[in-house]
Amino acid sequence: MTMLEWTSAALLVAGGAFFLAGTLGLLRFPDVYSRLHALTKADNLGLGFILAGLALQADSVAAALKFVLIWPLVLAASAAVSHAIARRARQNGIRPIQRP
Amino acid sequence: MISSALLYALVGCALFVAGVAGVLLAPHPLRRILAFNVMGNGAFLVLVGLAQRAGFPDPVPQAMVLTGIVVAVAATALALALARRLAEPEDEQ
Amino acid sequence: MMAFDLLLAAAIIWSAVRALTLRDAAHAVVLFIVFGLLMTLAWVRLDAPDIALAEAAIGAGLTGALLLDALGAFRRMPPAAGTGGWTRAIILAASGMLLFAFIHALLAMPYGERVVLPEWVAAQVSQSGVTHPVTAVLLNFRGYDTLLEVGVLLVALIALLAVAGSGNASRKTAVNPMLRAFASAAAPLGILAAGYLLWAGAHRPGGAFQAGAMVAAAAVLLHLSGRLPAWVAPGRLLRAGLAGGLLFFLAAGLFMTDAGAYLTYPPPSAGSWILAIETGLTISLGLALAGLFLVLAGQGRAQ
Amino acid sequence: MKFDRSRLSALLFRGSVFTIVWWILAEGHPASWGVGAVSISGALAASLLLAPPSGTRFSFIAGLRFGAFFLLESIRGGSQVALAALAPGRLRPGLTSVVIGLPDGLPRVLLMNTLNLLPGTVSIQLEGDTLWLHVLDRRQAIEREVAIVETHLARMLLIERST
Repeated sequence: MTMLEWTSAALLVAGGAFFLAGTLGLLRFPDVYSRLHALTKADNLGLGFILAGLALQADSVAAALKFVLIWPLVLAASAAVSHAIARRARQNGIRPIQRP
Repeated sequence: MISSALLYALVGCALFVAGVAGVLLAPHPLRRILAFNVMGNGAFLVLVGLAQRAGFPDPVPQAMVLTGIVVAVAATALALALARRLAEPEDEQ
Repeated sequence: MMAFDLLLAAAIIWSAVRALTLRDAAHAVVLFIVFGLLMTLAWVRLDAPDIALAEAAIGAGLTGALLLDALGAFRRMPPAAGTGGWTRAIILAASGMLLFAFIHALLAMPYGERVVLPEWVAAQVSQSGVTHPVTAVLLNFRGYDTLLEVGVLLVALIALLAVAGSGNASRKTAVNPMLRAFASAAAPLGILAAGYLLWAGAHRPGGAFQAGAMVAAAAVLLHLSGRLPAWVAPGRLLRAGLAGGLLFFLAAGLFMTDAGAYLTYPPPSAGSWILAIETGLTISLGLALAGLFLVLAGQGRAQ
Repeated sequence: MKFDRSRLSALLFRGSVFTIVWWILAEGHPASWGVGAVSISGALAASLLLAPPSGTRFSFIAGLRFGAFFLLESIRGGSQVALAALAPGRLRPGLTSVVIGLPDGLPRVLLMNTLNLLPGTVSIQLEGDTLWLHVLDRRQAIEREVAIVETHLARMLLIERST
């Protein structure tokens, strides 16, 4: 394996690890608001790593940029959606869990 | 040893039967619409999975399933509209 | 990879059964969307990226949006009487036998000596005007299937307009500024992506169906963010757009009856004909798919 | 429609963004530009219709600096959540509010978007100038972090700020 392939593989593994952590957070965090943190932050970072890893294996610059382009699009969608969920949850009177 | 395409065809059988049972057993119209969609997905999987069990992609059933998905969503929308009309009179009383 | 397939197969069956048995309707619908996304993965595993795209956008996305939108109307519905114990047991037993018969029939089916259909397609694809076999089947070899299928979609929309009646089309929820900004930025990119899918269909996964789904997704997003009203009665321009793609397809077919059959493209210009027909179809399919959602969204907002 | 300078620059800016996106999507295929031109025009028309140019100006250098800040912070945010997922008992989640100084419209939308993606904060609702946030750890210096993001955005969008 070349240096490039090693880097790509390392990035893909790191991305998978963050997705795993995000899913774990989704299951273990106490309320809907905290779970949104797990989805928007850990998964977005995981996706970023996976896209970077795949971009390194792409055949052309444009194909690599296509992977890179996915990141801001998903980020914008996930930020808007998590805001919409949090806003609706508050409107419906769901109180966040406060621990001292 | 079964190929993975055949495995998905078998999953399609299970989905189709689950859908049939759902349509017959569920009293709620929304649930019946869900069951009908599960049935359709099962049929799609059988169509493509069975054609590809030797391991080669087959564009003909794939194209048919592609049109099938569009017809399924049209049928779902129509079913929802009818079911919502059925639900209406009870609301007004 | 077989382990992955087995895991995915189990997850698909689990999510479908959960969607059909969960008590709460909202949970069931969410599980059904999960089921659609898992099906998308299954299509990828079956080397069917075209179906995967359509399943994600239409099977999980649009169907999911329709079902979620309908939840409000069904919550107030009193549950009908469930099936009695004995009938239930008989139906379940019969389903079990049906499943056994299906699986037995599938496994007993003989493998053919050769793979016939894919070979025929591969042999003729150079004559079809495109290089992507699925598009060649959809728009050339079995073009009339696609033609009729677009007709079915339009008939469904007309029936929907007739059934839905005139609800109060105004949606009385406060508009979320973040969603509004996101929709304003995402909808133009959706149009761009639709154009790309349309162009890509000639030689790689993509085509009018996926492009139309993109257009519909943009319309749904705009409606949800308060930028696009629900449909009560489509105006003249909208009707022209809806029917235009189908009419162009029909007319193109009339021009190409030379070889003795309807819709036989002359090979030298087949590529251009297919692109023109697909462009019309993208608009018609996109509007019709969007219409399915926008008509239902306008229904029964009277309360 | 009057064509003053800010409108023209918005048109050019969005047009070039869509052109670059098309080039990436079609992987620079020369035969794609026919369909591409139609799609780009369609996207441009939709964009101008949905979000009419408001004369927003933009500093490229500050934008790059914001991008670098954003990247580093997302790595910090992702790692924080990943660690918290391993030991959720240590979380101190809760609701908090901050007063924001950025003007209405695009700057605030960008701020809320950015905060959703940065460590420990999810924006919930804007009431007047008060932004309600959900935080993973109430011991965090939230106000200071929001102020840093505000400063970055203000520099990027060339906003003169009073606060």
